[in-house]
Amino acid sequence: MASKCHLVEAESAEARQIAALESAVSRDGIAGLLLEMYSTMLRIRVFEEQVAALVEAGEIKTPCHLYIGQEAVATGVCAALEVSDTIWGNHRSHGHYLAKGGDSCTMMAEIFGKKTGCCKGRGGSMHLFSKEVGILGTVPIVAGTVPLAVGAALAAKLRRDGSVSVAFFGDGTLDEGHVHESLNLAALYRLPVVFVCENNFYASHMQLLERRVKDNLHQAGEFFGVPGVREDGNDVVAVYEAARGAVERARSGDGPSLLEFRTFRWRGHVGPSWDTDVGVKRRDELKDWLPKDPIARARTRLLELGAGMEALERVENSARDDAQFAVSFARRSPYPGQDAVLDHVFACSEGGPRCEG
Amino acid sequence: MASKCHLVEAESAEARQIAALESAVSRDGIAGLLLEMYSTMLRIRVFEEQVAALVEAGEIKTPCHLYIGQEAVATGVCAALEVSDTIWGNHRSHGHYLAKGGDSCTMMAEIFGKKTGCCKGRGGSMHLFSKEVGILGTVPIVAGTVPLAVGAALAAKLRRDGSVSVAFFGDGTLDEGHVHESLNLAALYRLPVVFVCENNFYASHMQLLERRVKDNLHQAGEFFGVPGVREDGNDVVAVYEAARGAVERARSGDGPSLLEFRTFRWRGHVGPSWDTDVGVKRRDELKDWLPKDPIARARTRLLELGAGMEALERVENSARDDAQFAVSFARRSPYPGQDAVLDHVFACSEGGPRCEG
Amino acid sequence: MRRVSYAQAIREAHAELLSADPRVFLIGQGLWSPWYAGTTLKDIDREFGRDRVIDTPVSENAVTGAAVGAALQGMHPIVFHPRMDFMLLAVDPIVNQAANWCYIFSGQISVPVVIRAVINRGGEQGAQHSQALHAMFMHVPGLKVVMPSTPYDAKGLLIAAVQDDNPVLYIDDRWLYEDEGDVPEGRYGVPIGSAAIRRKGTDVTIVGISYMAREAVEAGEQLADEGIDSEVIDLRSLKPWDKELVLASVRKTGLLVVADSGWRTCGASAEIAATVSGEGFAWLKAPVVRVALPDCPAPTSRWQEKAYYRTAADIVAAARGLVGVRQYEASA
Amino acid sequence: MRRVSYAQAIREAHAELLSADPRVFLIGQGLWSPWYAGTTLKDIDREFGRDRVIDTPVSENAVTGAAVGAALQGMHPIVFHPRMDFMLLAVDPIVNQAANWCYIFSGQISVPVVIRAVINRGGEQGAQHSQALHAMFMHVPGLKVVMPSTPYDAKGLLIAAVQDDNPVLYIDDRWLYEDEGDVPEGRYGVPIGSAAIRRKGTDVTIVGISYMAREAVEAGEQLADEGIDSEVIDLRSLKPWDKELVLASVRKTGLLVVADSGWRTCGASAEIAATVSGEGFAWLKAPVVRVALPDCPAPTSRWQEKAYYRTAADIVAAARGLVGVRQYEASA
Ligand SMILES: Cc1ncc(C[n+]2csc(CCOP(=O)(O)OP(=O)(O)O)c2C)c(N)n1
Ligand SMILES: Cc1ncc(C[n+]2csc(CCOP(=O)(O)OP(=O)(O)O)c2C)c(N)n1
Ligand SMILES: [Mg+2]
Ligand SMILES: [Mg+2]
Repeated sequence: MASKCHLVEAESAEARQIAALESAVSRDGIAGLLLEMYSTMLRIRVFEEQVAALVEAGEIKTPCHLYIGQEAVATGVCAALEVSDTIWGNHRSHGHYLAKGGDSCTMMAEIFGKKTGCCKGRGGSMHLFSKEVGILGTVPIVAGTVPLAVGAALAAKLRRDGSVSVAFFGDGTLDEGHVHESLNLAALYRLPVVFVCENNFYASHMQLLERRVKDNLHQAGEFFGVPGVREDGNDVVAVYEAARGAVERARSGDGPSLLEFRTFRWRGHVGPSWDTDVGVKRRDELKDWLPKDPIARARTRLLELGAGMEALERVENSARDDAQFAVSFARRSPYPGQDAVLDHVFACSEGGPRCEG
Repeated sequence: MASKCHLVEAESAEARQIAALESAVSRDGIAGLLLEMYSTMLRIRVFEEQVAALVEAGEIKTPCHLYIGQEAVATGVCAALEVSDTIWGNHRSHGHYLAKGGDSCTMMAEIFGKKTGCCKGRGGSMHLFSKEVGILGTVPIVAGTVPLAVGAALAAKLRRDGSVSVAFFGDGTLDEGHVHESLNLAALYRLPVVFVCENNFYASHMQLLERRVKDNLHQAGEFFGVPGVREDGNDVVAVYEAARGAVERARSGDGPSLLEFRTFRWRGHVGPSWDTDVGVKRRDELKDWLPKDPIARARTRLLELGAGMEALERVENSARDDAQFAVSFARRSPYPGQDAVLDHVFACSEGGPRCEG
Repeated sequence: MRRVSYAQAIREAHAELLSADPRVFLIGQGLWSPWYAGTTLKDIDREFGRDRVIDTPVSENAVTGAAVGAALQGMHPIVFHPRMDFMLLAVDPIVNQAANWCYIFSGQISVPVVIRAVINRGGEQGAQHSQALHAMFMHVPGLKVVMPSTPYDAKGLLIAAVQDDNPVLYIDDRWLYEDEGDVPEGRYGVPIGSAAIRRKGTDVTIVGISYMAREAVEAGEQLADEGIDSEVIDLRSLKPWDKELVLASVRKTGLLVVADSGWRTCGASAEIAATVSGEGFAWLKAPVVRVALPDCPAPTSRWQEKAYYRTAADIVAAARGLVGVRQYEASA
Repeated sequence: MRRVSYAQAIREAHAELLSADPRVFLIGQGLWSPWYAGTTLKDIDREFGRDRVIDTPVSENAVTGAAVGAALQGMHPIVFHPRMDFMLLAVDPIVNQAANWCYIFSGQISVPVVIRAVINRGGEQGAQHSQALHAMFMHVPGLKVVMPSTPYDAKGLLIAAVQDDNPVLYIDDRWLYEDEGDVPEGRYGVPIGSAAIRRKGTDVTIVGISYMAREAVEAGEQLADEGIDSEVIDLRSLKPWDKELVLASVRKTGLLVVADSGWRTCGASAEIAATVSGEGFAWLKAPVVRVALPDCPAPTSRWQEKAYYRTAADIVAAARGLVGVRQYEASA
C-alpha cells in the first residue's frame, strides 16, 4: 500500500499502475501477497536508507535505530493483521509503522521534528503513532510496550471486539522480568495477543550469548503456558504464515503465542553506521547474514513464481518515489511552535490549562 | 542445635543430654542427622505455636506469617549448609532463621519489639538478621531478597570465598519478573546460589492455578539454563538430599539450581488462624496435607531407624523449654527507647548525625 | 444525610462506577481476597463478576502496565495496589509510560487509568510496609494525585478520578477507614484540584494532607479551646493543588502550618512551603512550619512507632508556636 | 594542575578505585560497550578485566539488586545505569532495599553500594530518554545523592561515594562531559554534604545543581558584567545538602535563586526554597526564585527542546529580577 501523502501529493501514473497490479495479482494467492509484502519491505528499506543518508548529512538529529535487514518480520506479521488490530513497538519501529499502514510522510516529518509529524514533533524516530491504522504506540523504554499490548488484549477481551494486539520486541527485551510477567498474564487470562520476538542476536553491543546461556528464545513462554514457534525471520512468507497461525489462535479465543523470528540488523544499534567500526565484533555474523537479505529472497521467489521484471521495477520505483515524497514533505513542513512546548501534558477533555496545541 | 540463650540461661541437665545424644548418633549417618533435623523442626513448630498463642493473646502485635507445616524445607536445606553460607528470606522466615542457627531468644524478643531483639526492635517478625550464622536478612517485599542472594553469590565468586547463598521464597514469588532476571544472571555468571522455592500452593488467598496456567514451578529456570528439581517438601530427608546436591554443585563452581519443594502452610497467610475461616476454600487441601505432617513423618522414621522413645521425648522437651525460655527472655527485655527512633538511618562509619543507638 | 465509613464510601464509588460504565474494570492484587483491601472492596467481585474484577499474580509491573494499555484502548481501569510500597515495582509503567503518552503523542491519545495505592502502616509492620510515597509521584508531570481524608471525598474523588481522562493516582490511608461522615447516595464527583476548608479561622492556616488533614481538624478543635482560631484546609488533591485557596487563607492569617503524612525532604510539604513562601512572601509573618515525617524509615516496635508518626499534637504545637511568635512580635 | 575533562575525571575515579580496593567492582549495562557511557568508562573492562567490570543483560531490577546484595556482603560495587530513565525499573532494590537495610537492622549491616545514573538528554531523544529524577531519590531516607558539576568533583565525589558505607546515588550529566577543569592525580575525596562556593559575592545568592551549577557560574559572570555581584554556590551534594553554607550566603545577600536541572514540583529546588524560606526567613528580602524545568515531559523537536531547557539566561533574568526588586525597595 502506497502512503497517503504519496497518493495525495503524487497520484502519478506509476502509482496507479502499481495499485492496479497489486489488485490484479492479489487473487493469485501467495504470489499476490508476496508482491504486496515485497513492496512493503522495499518501502521500508528505501525509507530507511533515506533516513540513514539524512542522519549522515546532519539533517536528521533524533536517534534513529534502523530496521534494515529485518524488514520481513514487520511485513509478514502485519500482513496477517486487520486494520483494527493493534501493534506496539519499540525504539526500532520504522518498519512496524510502515508495515501496519502508517503514512510515510508523517513519519518522515516526525523524524525531522516537524509539526506535521505523526506526533506533531513530539516523538522523533523513537515514538510513532497512528491510531487509525492501529499503530498504538512505539516508545523506546525497552519492554515498555509489552505489558501495554497485554492490556490492549485485555481490553479487546472485555469488549469482545475481536481485535488482536501484537507486541514487537527484540531478543534483549526478554532480559526484562516484566516481559515474563506479561507472558504469564496473557496465558492466565487467555488474551488475544501475539508476542513477536525479533531475535537479531544483539541488544545494542551485547550478543545474545553474552546475556544468557541458551539460544532458545522461542521457549520464553513455555513456563507460563504460552506456546512458542521459531521461524526464519528473513523469509517473509514463513513469517506471514507463523503470524497468521498465531493471530487466528488469538482471535478465536485460544490465547497468546510467542513467535521468535531469527534475523539480523545490518546497521549499528543506532544510527547509520555498521557497528563494526565501533569495536563490536559483528563482522563475521554480518557476512553470514547479508546474503540472506529478505528482500532479495522475496524478489527471487517472485521471479520464480512468474512475476515480470517490469512489475518488480514498478514496485521498486514506487518505493523510491514514496520515500522521496516523504522527505520533501518533511522538508517543506514547519517546526512546531516553541510556545506550544507545554501543551498536552494532560488530556484536553477535562479542561486543564494548556492542553491544546 | 539448642539456642544460645537456652544454653546460656538454662544449661539444664536435659540440654546437655540432648547434645550428647546428638553427637553420639551423628556418626550413624542419616539417623543422627535425622534426629538433629527432627529437633530443629520441632523447635520451629513449638516456637511458632507459642507465637500463635501470643498473637491471639494480644501480646504480639507485629504481623506474623507462620511456617507451621513447612518446617522440613528450612530444616533440610539449612542442614546442607555451612555457617559461612548465607540465607535470604521473606515475610515467612521464622523457620529459616531457626534452621540456620539463629537464636530463638533474640528472634522472640524481636517479635515482641524489644531492644534485645535481633534487629533491636526495628524488624518485628518480618525482618530477621543474624550475621554470625549467615542469616543475612529476611524482609517482606515479595522477591526482594532474591536478587540480593544472587549478589551475595556474586560477591562469593569474586572473592572466591567458597560460600553459597540460598534464596528462600514462595510459589507466589515466581510471579515477579525480577526473579526470572535473577535466574538468568545466576546462570550467566555461574553463581553459587540455590533458589529454594517453597511451593505451598498459595500466595496469600490466591491458589497457584489462579495465578498461572501450569503447575511446573521446578521449570522456572529452564529457559535460562538453571536446572530444576521437584521434591516432596514434607520429607525432610528428601529435602536435605536435594539441597545437598544443589549446594555441592554451587560450591564446586557449576552454578545455580532451583529446587521446588511442595508443601503446605497449615495456618492462614498471616496470623494464627487457619484461613478457612475467612472464606478461602482451602479446607479440602488442608485435609489432604495435615496427615503429611513433616514432623510426624520424621518421628515415625526415627522410630523405624531404632531411635528410643526416651531420646525423642528429650528432644521434644528441649524444644518446649527453648521456646519458653525465649518467651520469658522477650518478656523480661526492655523496649527500645523512643529517642533512638532516628538512629541508624545511615551507617556509622562516616560519622553522619545520629547513626548510633 | 447517611453516615458512611471511609472504607464503605470507597466501596460505593467502585460499585457506582462499575454499574454506570462498562469501560470501568478493576485489576490488581487482593481483589478476590476477603481481607486485602479491608472492606473497601468487599464482595465486589461477587457483585460485578470476576471478569471485571480481576485479581492477579504478584506482578505489579505487568499488571499496572496492562491497565495502562487497556486505558490506551479506551477502557477506564482502576489498578489496585494494596500497599504503596509494592507499587515501587510499577514505577516504570506509571512514570515512563502513563505519565508521558499524552504528551509524547501530542494529545492524540489519553491514558484514563486510575492507580489506587493504599498507605497501610502502623501495627509494627516496619519500613517496607509503611511508606507514603505520594511526593515521588507529585514530582512527575502528567500524573494527577489525590488523597482524600473524608468519606465524602473518598467517594467523590474516586469517581472524579475515573472520569478524568488522565492517569490519576488515588491514595487512601487505612488509618482513615473507620472514620464516618456524610456521604450522598449515587454518583457525584469532587473536582480534582480543589481543596476544602474544614474550619474557618483567622489566626493561622493549617493545610493537612490525607491522614494529617484529619489530624489537622482535630488540632483545629484543640487550638480553639486555647483561643486560637485556625483555618483548616484539607488539600485533598495534591497535583494539581489548590494554590489559590491556600494563598487566600495565608493572606488572611499570615501564618501557615503544612501537615503531611509523608517524609519531609522534597515532600509535598516542601512544595507547599516553597510555593507559599514565594507567592505569599508579602503576607507571611513567620516561617511556614512543616509537620512531616522525619527523614527516617518506619520502625516497628510500637513505642518507636509512637515517636515516629505525627499527630494532632504536633500540629497544635506548631500552630501555637507560630501564633506565639506573631503575638510576641505584635507586642514587641 | 592538569586539565582534565569531566568524562575523563569519572574514568580516573573508577580506575583509582578499582586499583586500590579489591572490594570495588562495576556492574551494569554498557560497561563493555564502546559508546554507552561516553568515554567515562572507556576500556575500563580491558584494564581491569571483565570479572570486575561486568556488563549485563537488560535487567535493571535484578542487576541493581545483585549489587545491593554484594554490598551487603561487604563488597563496594558501583552499579551503572546509562540513563536515569531506565533506573525506574530498579526503584524497588534502591528504595525498598538499599535505603532501608541499615535502619531495619539497627546498624548491624550497611549497604556500601554506589548507584551511578546518567542524565542523558537533548538531541531530540524525548520524554523517556531525558529525565533528571534526583528529587525522587532525595525524598527517600537512607539514600545519599550527589551530583557533581565539575571534573574535580566528578572524580572526588565518586571516590567519596564508594568509600561511604551507605547507598549513594551518583548522578552525572552528559552535557558536562566535555567540560575541562583542574583535577589532581591520585585519590582524593570530596566530602559528601559539602557545597562549594564558585564565586563570592554580596548581591544575590545563586545555588546551582548539576548542569545548572555550570550555568550558574556562567550567569555569575554575565551578572558581574551588569554590575551585579552574585555569590554562586554549587550544591554538589543533594542529600545531605550543605544548608549551613547556603544559609550563611543568604544571610549576607538576602536573595536566593535556586537553579535545578529537574522538574519544579517537589523538586530539589522546592526543598531548598522551603528550607531557606523557613530558616532564612529573617534575612530574605524577596521570595526565593526557582529556576527549574516546567512540570512537563521533555519534547523532541529541537526548537521545543530549546524552549524547554533552562540556561544561564534564565538564571540571569531571575537574579536580575530579584536585585531589581531589592533596589526598588531600597530606593522606595
Ligand atoms: C529499560 C531500558 N533499558 C535499557 C535501554 C537501552 N537500550 C535501548 S535499545 C536496547 C537494546 C534492546 O535490544 P533488543 O530488545 O534486542 O532490540 P534491538 O535493538 O536489537 O532491536 C537497550 C538495552 C532502554 N532503552 N530501556
Ligand atoms: C512486592 C510485594 N507484592 C505483594 C506483597 C504482598 N504479599 C505478601 S506475602 C504475599 C504472598 C507471597 O506468596 P509466596 O511467595 O508463595 O509466599 P508464602 O506467603 O506462600 O510463603 C504477598 C502477595 C508483598 N509483600 N510484596
Ligand atoms: Mg536485538
Ligand atoms: Mg506460597
